[in-house]
Amino acid sequence: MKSKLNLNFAVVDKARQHAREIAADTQKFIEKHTSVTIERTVARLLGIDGVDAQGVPLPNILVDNIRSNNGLSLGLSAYVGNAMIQTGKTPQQIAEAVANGELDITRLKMADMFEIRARIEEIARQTVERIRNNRRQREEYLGRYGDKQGPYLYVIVATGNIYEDIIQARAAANQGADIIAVIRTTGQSLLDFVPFGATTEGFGGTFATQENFRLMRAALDEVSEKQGRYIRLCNYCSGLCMPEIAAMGALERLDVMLNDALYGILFRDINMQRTLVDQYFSRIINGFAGVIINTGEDNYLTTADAVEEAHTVLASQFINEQFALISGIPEEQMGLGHAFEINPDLKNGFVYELAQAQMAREIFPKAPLKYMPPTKFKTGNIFRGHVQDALFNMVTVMTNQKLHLLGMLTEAIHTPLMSDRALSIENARYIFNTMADLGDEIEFKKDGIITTRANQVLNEACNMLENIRREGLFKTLEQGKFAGVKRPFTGGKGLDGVVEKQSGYFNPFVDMMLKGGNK
Amino acid sequence: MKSKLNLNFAVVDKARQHAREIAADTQKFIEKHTSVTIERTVARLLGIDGVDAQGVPLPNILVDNIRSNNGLSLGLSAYVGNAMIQTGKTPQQIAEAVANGELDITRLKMADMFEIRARIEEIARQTVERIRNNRRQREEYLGRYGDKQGPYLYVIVATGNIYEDIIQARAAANQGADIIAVIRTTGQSLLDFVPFGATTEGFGGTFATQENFRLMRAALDEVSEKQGRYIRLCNYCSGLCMPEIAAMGALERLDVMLNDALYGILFRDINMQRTLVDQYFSRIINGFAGVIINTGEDNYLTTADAVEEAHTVLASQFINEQFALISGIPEEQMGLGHAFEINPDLKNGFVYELAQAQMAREIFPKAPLKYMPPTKFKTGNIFRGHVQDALFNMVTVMTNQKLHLLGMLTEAIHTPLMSDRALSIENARYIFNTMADLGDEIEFKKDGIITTRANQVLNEACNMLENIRREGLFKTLEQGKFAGVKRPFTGGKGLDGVVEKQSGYFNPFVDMMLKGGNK
Amino acid sequence: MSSGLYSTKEKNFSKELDLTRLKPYGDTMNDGKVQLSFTLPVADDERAIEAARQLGAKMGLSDVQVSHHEALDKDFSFFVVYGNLTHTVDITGIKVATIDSTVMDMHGVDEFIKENIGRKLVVVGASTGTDAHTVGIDAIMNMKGYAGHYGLERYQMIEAYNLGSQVTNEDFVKKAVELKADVLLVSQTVTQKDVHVTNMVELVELLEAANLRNKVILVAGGPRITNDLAKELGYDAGFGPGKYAEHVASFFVDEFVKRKMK
Amino acid sequence: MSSGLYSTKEKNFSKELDLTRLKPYGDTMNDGKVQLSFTLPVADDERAIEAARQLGAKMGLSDVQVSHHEALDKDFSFFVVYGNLTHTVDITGIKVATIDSTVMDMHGVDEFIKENIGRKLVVVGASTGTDAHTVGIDAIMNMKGYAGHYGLERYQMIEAYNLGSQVTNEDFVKKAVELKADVLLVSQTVTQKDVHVTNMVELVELLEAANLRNKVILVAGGPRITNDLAKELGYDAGFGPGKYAEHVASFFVDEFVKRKMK
Ligand code: B12
Ligand code: B12
Ligand SMILES: Cc1ncc(COP(=O)(O)O)c(C=O)c1O
Ligand SMILES: Cc1ncc(COP(=O)(O)O)c(C=O)c1O
Repeated sequence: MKSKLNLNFAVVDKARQHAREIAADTQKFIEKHTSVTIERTVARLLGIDGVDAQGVPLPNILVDNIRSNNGLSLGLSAYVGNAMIQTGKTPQQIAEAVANGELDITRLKMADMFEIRARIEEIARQTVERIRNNRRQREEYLGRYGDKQGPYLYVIVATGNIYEDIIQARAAANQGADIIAVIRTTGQSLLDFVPFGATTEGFGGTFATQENFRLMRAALDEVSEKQGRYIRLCNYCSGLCMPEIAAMGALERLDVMLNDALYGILFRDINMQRTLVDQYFSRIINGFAGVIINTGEDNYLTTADAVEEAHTVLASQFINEQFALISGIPEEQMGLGHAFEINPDLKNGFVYELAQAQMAREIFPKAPLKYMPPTKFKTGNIFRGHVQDALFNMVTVMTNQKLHLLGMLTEAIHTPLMSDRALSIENARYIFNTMADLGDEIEFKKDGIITTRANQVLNEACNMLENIRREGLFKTLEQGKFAGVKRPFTGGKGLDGVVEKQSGYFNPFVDMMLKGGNK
Repeated sequence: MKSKLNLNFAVVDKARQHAREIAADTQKFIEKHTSVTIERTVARLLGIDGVDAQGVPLPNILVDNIRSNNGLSLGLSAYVGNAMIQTGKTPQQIAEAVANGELDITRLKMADMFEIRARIEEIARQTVERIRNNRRQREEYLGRYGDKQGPYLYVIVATGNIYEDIIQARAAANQGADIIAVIRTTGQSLLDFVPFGATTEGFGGTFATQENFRLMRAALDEVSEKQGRYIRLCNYCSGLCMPEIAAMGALERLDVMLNDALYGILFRDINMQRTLVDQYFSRIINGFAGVIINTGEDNYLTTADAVEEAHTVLASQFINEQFALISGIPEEQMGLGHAFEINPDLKNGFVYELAQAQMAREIFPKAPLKYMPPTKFKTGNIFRGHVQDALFNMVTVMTNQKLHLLGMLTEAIHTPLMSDRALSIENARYIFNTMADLGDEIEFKKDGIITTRANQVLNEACNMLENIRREGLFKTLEQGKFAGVKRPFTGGKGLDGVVEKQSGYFNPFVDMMLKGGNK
Repeated sequence: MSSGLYSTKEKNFSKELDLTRLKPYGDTMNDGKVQLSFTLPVADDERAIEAARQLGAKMGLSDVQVSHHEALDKDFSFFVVYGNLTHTVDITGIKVATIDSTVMDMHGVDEFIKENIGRKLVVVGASTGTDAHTVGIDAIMNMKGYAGHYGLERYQMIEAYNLGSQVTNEDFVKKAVELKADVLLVSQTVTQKDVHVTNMVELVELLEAANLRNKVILVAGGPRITNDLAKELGYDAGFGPGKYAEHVASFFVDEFVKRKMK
Repeated sequence: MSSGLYSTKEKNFSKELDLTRLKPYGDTMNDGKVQLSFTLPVADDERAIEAARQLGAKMGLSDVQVSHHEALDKDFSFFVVYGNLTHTVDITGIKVATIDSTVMDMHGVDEFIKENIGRKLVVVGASTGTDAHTVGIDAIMNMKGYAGHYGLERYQMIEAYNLGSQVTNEDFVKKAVELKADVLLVSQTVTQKDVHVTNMVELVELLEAANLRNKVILVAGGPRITNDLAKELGYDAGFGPGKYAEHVASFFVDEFVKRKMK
């Protein structure tokens, strides 16, 4: 695709190079560490699930047991593998035993490490195979029905009740939605455990639990088959349980997952060390499972100004791209985020958004960009809100965004009602059809507002990345360069869950998935 | 302005030439005739106004008196001028005398024609001067406040009650409307008289009376002065009283008037001979008064298909342009009509409308084009309707239409409520501002859908005009080439009001206005 | 839920649908969610907002939320309001007076006429009074019809006369007599200030005066015409949006036979 | 009005505005015009349309017109309805409990504190519970403020501590004690399933338990917070959209003096 903006691709390459170095530098730190949720993820992938009498998830019990005996730096695999050898129990039975206090796996004599690895890898391979099959099944569906050309209509359901969510999701799918995202209850990203079972009480969203994933997946598969069109399922793995939820998503064949450490740091005040360490393993899982990740740059513009801070979005996208590559995520699975958060009173606001969106499209040509709708400047005036969304829909059809998250006319009022969603789907379908080829039809004037704006934002982003490369990512976050939010290196939630690995630490899934991905 | 569509201007010239011949040919017929409303107009311009005990307008009484004695072919001026000489009365007194049966002006002995003319022209000059002053006052206002750049926001009020209309008009003006059109009650265009006084009972509109004009003009002048911005007033003179209402508009300083014989023929079943004869004098008056006329091509697409019949709109615009020129209307006063009446379900519908609007803009560069909103494809779904209007607003800002008639989200439901109008004004202002320079920024792809479509419509229009030139305008109307409506030469309403002029006929205003215009 | 504690709130499952107490649905069964918008002829201030809230409450809304308020002019303010409706409706009790003739297609109608009437029916239609809207009546009568539904002119066994628009009731009756109409079709589009009601009633009076009313089948239609309204005004039936030639034809041939007309 | 006759209908001028019987306004005083939209959890058919009409009637609308109906799913249908409201409201009777301190600007507040309190006031604010929305509390507290209104951090005579978001009520109270807060500012944005109510009440209970409630001025704010709601939940005041630092500051300095706090 030839550039409509005649962007300076030399600058693009330079920016990308900066980002590569930033990620590589941070990666050194990441690889030295593990965390409670990473180890709980390993437990889950080894087949450990369920809760005890007090409703505490077994993965937590097991990890707490190891941790309280300072064993976590060796990794859960070592202890579980060893316990299997010593007790002949399955991982699940081991976890249950620990739960009723019958067993303390850190007190068992240690078998030969080579043997332990063998035992663990044997089970690990089964899980990896199960995930590969989920991936195959998705490909099989897409093969049978074909995949949608043009933007995916992405809507959220947020009733707090999974059964109500299913009713809403089914209606949305029947109206033409392509992706259903079940957003999470407000508190969840700060929980250092994953709730269990079907849930019906959330606020502004529904708990992400494996059972809820399963229920929704089944409902959507049913609709998909009725309609002969694969409906994708999305959930969120940012927060204190990034890899655990990524694993649940992989096991229940989710297709899209929001996954961004930077988002957690900036908008949930999660400790930066913790969540960057977690992000690495979570992305390895997403990548292997064929899940499209969504990053959260769009959120920056809900607190920062869309015109002045536009370059921070692009800079962050470059960084997220590199972190994704390191985790084995191909460009085709990178739903890098940006948003139409422009002040409706700004002269030529639409023109700037158009420039911005076309720029992102040209800089990340293969990425299924996630484009977020107007939210911050929505008001209680639902009629104007519906027009704001129409403009947003226009930009997508004119610039070929891919994950098109539908705006709601009631954005400033409540989480979407069934009718709100239906009206936005209708809005988007109308615009996409009546303007189908508009993008192809038009060219941008040389040295006009659009081309100038795009190149300016690119240059600012490149400069910002250069600074970050010099200062390091952690420092940058401490200085509040993104979203105008400052976060201390040791502040925020979850730092106590980070553990330095000792020699001998192993996690069987990292290699298997990094190697086995994208085959 | 260089053509964005690279239109073939050779074809444009050819089409214009055909239209010129069509108009000239019809004009021969027109100049041989006068009509009851033309003569009543002369009466009004000579200062005759008011109604008798039964509420019959004096101009009608006078004209009926002359006509019943077969005197109309000589023109009312001759008889009134003569009566002034014989009775020493003023025209008003003469009319009153005729009304109480004291006088029959056709029975008076005839004075010398030269003297009669002199008497009449003396009064005529006073009226002409009054109209010129209205024109000067408009220019004075515009000089003081400056005129608006870009599209005029044009809204209608239609409560049926002039006092309620004023409340609505004031609110609209305060919200940013530039032109207020008071639409007429459904029946009026078929009345062969003009109602008198302030009225409060209309259906789907309010009666056009001189008093209603005066009341609304005063209200708008008040707002104009408060806001330091000249608010234009619009009304309708199509129908059986074209020149009379044009005269009222001239006397009360209306700024815009709908004026189109073809509209009357096709959509009101008014006889074609009658209304084309009337149109000539009405346009002379509009032209002299500095009134922008609006033509009714937009209506064609409410009964005919916007894609297949697009060229009929253009063909009709060419014809209206020529009729306007003959009547001394400069291009700057030609509000040629077209409309965004595209099926929302049509793929690339917006793209076609964009092509069409840009084409009209380039073919009539100086004309303040009247662009009508979606109406036919509006439904009870007010939310979608609001988006349809947003798209319409975009076309205007992208192609610089001038008289931008705002669409209403409730178009399919009721005549506009105050809030409906406010929402559309907000919609338009939002789009115009957020896309202010979008039109400048984009160019159209060579040989794309847009450029191809524009040239195709132009060619079809040119061919149609060639046929009309061959067959004559009257025949074409009989064949139902416009809006799919067939009208017989002698059918429809008002033919009995047409009279062939005899030698000696005179109407002092034609020359005075044709000469005195645009100075 | 504050961070750290290992539990989720106790579950209470979504309420059941009850057709005898049907309520609007927002995102949870029986939440009663409704959206309102309206203008109040007072200045946009705190009192106006409270007045808007109180009106919502009077309409039976709980948790009335004034989401948006905006001045339309010095003394007019516009509101967008959300609330939860407390009223319910028993939908099981609703019988809609849908016209009880089964709908036949063009061919079916022609056959029916041949078999049960044995002669062509004369149908005269118009958009009457000052109404200039013809698209509706044309949709029903013209050869080409509308939205893929042929018009009556195409029916073999129907002699259709479309008089067009702006036909005064007087002229309409005159024509009806002249053409010996079996069926009269009236289209009304403009309804502002109930002009259509006045006009439709006037026609019935004229027909009765000329005692023709029971000699013809009188049918009305238009965007705001319901069967109930038409009957109330003394017509045999009324047809609104989404109704085409076959609907009205099926009705009047059936009615013709029922009434034992000749 | 049929062509030819020389008259216009008799006049009746527009109705008078009556503030004791205020009604919505469409295009004529007292026409009562209201727009509604809602979903019914039943299939989109004639009966559903009638049910929608009846609900409109129950809400007090006359001439209920179902302008639009559309299926959202097999068993859900959406409606747009217009009607004329018969209910009225007496706006002359409405007293809004607007916070009765006159609003001073930043400078005025500082002066007021110097003169009447003579020491800096300690103000601690947060977006509490699981709420992660900070823009609101930042608008009130941060140096730069919002929409051109400086935040409390810029006030000379105020010592402002913004704890950010997701602050549990426990931590919030702990901090308040530690910092010897005179004023507590609570921001709540997420209101779904009334989570804000539960959360706001919990804080009051904790403060009472620690018997601090009457030692501090407790103020809430957020997009859905009204002064009435806040008071109902045991707060001293509540501030919603369009309220800025000077509003809340004017309130609490005034309240501080009124309450004779030291
Ligand atoms: C097209 C149109 C026009 C065209 C009409 C061209 C023509 N030759 O018909 C023009 C531009 C001339 C026009 C003019 C005016 N119009 Co007009 N117009 C419309 C418009 C955009 C579409 C109407 C239409 O064609 N619908 C399509 C047809 C197929 O639908 P339908 O009529 O409902 O018919 C269907 C059914 O109802 C049924 N049906 C209809 N008739 C009958 C009869 C029988 C016997 C049966 C069985 C069935 C049946 O069958 C049809 C197929 O299902 C509407 C707005 C809208 N989107 O609805 C405004 C609208 C109807 N017009 C309106 C008005 C006020 C006017 C004017 C009076 C405005 C003015 N003052 O200038 C003028 C004057 C008209 C007059 N004197 O009556 C208003 C009416 C408001 C009201 N409820 O009172 C509307 C709603 C616009 C508005 N919001 O203001 N109009
Ligand atoms: C920005 C935003 C976000 C940002 C927040 C970034 C940040 N650091 O704050 C991000 C993207 C992170 C976000 C996340 C979510 N959000 Co959010 N978000 C919004 C949005 C778009 C704007 C809110 C805003 O900033 N308003 C601007 C400020 C200045 O206005 P304000 O808060 O009303 O404050 C003013 C007054 O109220 C007052 N005020 C406010 N607080 C106080 C306190 C005191 C003491 C005083 C005196 C005055 C006062 O002063 C301010 C100036 O006048 C709204 C939609 C909208 N357009 O309103 C949704 C919205 C608030 N979010 C919503 C939801 C559900 C969420 C999520 C829970 C969704 C999810 N599950 O992922 C998450 C999680 C958040 C959480 N855990 O709480 C819903 C809430 C629905 C409801 N009523 O319950 C909304 C309405 C969107 C929607 N329709 O779904 N969100
Ligand atoms: C990357 C990312 N993760 C997660 C979320 C959802 O927030 P929470 O983590 O509170 O569920 C968002 C918000 O839109 C996001 O952009
Ligand atoms: C040119 C023209 N004249 C007049 C009218 C108004 O109709 P009526 O003549 O019935 O007032 C229109 C309708 O929009 C029009 O386009």
